[in-house]
Amino acid sequence: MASTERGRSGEETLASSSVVVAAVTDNPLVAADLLERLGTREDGAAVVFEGRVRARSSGRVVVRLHYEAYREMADEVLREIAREALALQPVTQVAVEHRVGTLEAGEVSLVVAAAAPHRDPAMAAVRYVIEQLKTRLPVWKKEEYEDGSATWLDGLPVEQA
Amino acid sequence: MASTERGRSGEETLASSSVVVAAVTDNPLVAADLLERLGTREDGAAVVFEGRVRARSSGRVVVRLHYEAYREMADEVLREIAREALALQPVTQVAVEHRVGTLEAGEVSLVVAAAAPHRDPAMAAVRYVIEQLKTRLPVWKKEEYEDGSATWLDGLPVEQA
Amino acid sequence: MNGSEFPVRVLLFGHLRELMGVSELSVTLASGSVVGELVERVVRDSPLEALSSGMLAISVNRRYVRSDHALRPGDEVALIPPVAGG
Amino acid sequence: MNGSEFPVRVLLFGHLRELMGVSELSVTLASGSVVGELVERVVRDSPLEALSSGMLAISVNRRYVRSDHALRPGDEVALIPPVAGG
Repeated sequence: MASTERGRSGEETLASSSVVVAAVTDNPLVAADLLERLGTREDGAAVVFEGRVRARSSGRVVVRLHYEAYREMADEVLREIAREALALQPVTQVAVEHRVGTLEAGEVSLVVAAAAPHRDPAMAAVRYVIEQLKTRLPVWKKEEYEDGSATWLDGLPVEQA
Repeated sequence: MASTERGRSGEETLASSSVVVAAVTDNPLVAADLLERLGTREDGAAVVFEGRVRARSSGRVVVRLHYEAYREMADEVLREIAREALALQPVTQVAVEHRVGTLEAGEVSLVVAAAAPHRDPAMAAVRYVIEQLKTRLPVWKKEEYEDGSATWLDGLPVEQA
Repeated sequence: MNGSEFPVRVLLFGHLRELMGVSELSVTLASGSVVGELVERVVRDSPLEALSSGMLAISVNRRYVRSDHALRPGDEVALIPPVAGG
Repeated sequence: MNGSEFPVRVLLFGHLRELMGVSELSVTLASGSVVGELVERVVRDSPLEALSSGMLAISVNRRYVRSDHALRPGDEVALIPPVAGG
């Protein structure tokens, strides 16, 4: 986890862009905390995306989800994607956290955030991180339904390097 | 201000989409609070945008900003834009608040949020609200600089109905 | 109707408010007056005269209207300079 | 080099882990083996045989690689079924 400046209250500005956090975690995600930490005094825009467990999937009532990750690799892939977003967009900070373990419907599974001088790059960076992690983050999910049955969700085959 | 469900912890789901809040306010904006309130059990995505006062504008150091609004009309325009976003995108909730008064560099001037079953409509709704308010929200801002001088910022002429 | 007159409130904001030195005017109009005529009355011989008219939008009762919009007693009119929210 | 052998760890996740009943395998390879050969060894006569090979990605030491990637002693290999993060 890269260091971050408490830009909103501090006196200093970031000399360069940084990945605030990029990791898989067992702990509940709190986007609000991330939003508070995010941004420098040069940033006019901060965007946060929360992915949440839907109570319904393909018409069935979802009780909970189990997220499984290849953790060490997932951390590396998230860092890589976050660095790519910083390289592709004029943003100062990017953050991404993916929850693993058992989540109830309504809980937050993913938080992606970016801060930038202007809004379009901030939104584009968030979108980039989400789209990329869906194609290559080694994470899988199993839905558990009201009737006690469960199924691994179809995912996207990763295209080989 | 329309009523909202505390969807993440509650048992009920929203029967229809709603504007959670759409208003101009003198109070500091806290996007985190909005994020907590936003979303129903059917929503897989929540997006929040924060606009913040940049410490630098056209190369000058900004000490603070004064936002002035035609308040009664601004409230109505925000509600109208929020309702348009709900009509144009499959989102369940939209929220928008614009701060007025005196803001220091780093403070939040604008919060726009949306919750939806899927992420693209949520992001599109947030983008729509921002883009629209920049073209027709009756709000003006005066920048105050390090050297004590101040200037009303050039805005966008509103296209007549 | 000709000959009867009525007052309307005209609100000023931001740069316009500072140029005029007031945040509100009361203007007496002839019956049947439209927005374009009101704006001309307010702007003529005022500090606003130098402004490009294409830059000014007008609202009546908190809705944007065109210059041919007919005004009625009790209308709340506002001169809306280019907006800068966000 | 021919004739020497070495073991590699093969990690299994999600659906694959449940099908195989284990989360990790150790496979002994001939020197010079590539990823494609390892996958064939693991999949043949296993519950994974019915899976379409186009669905499986492979990582070596936490990076995605192609099937002609040469394996070395100590490599950490993982069979990556279609991913479903977010």
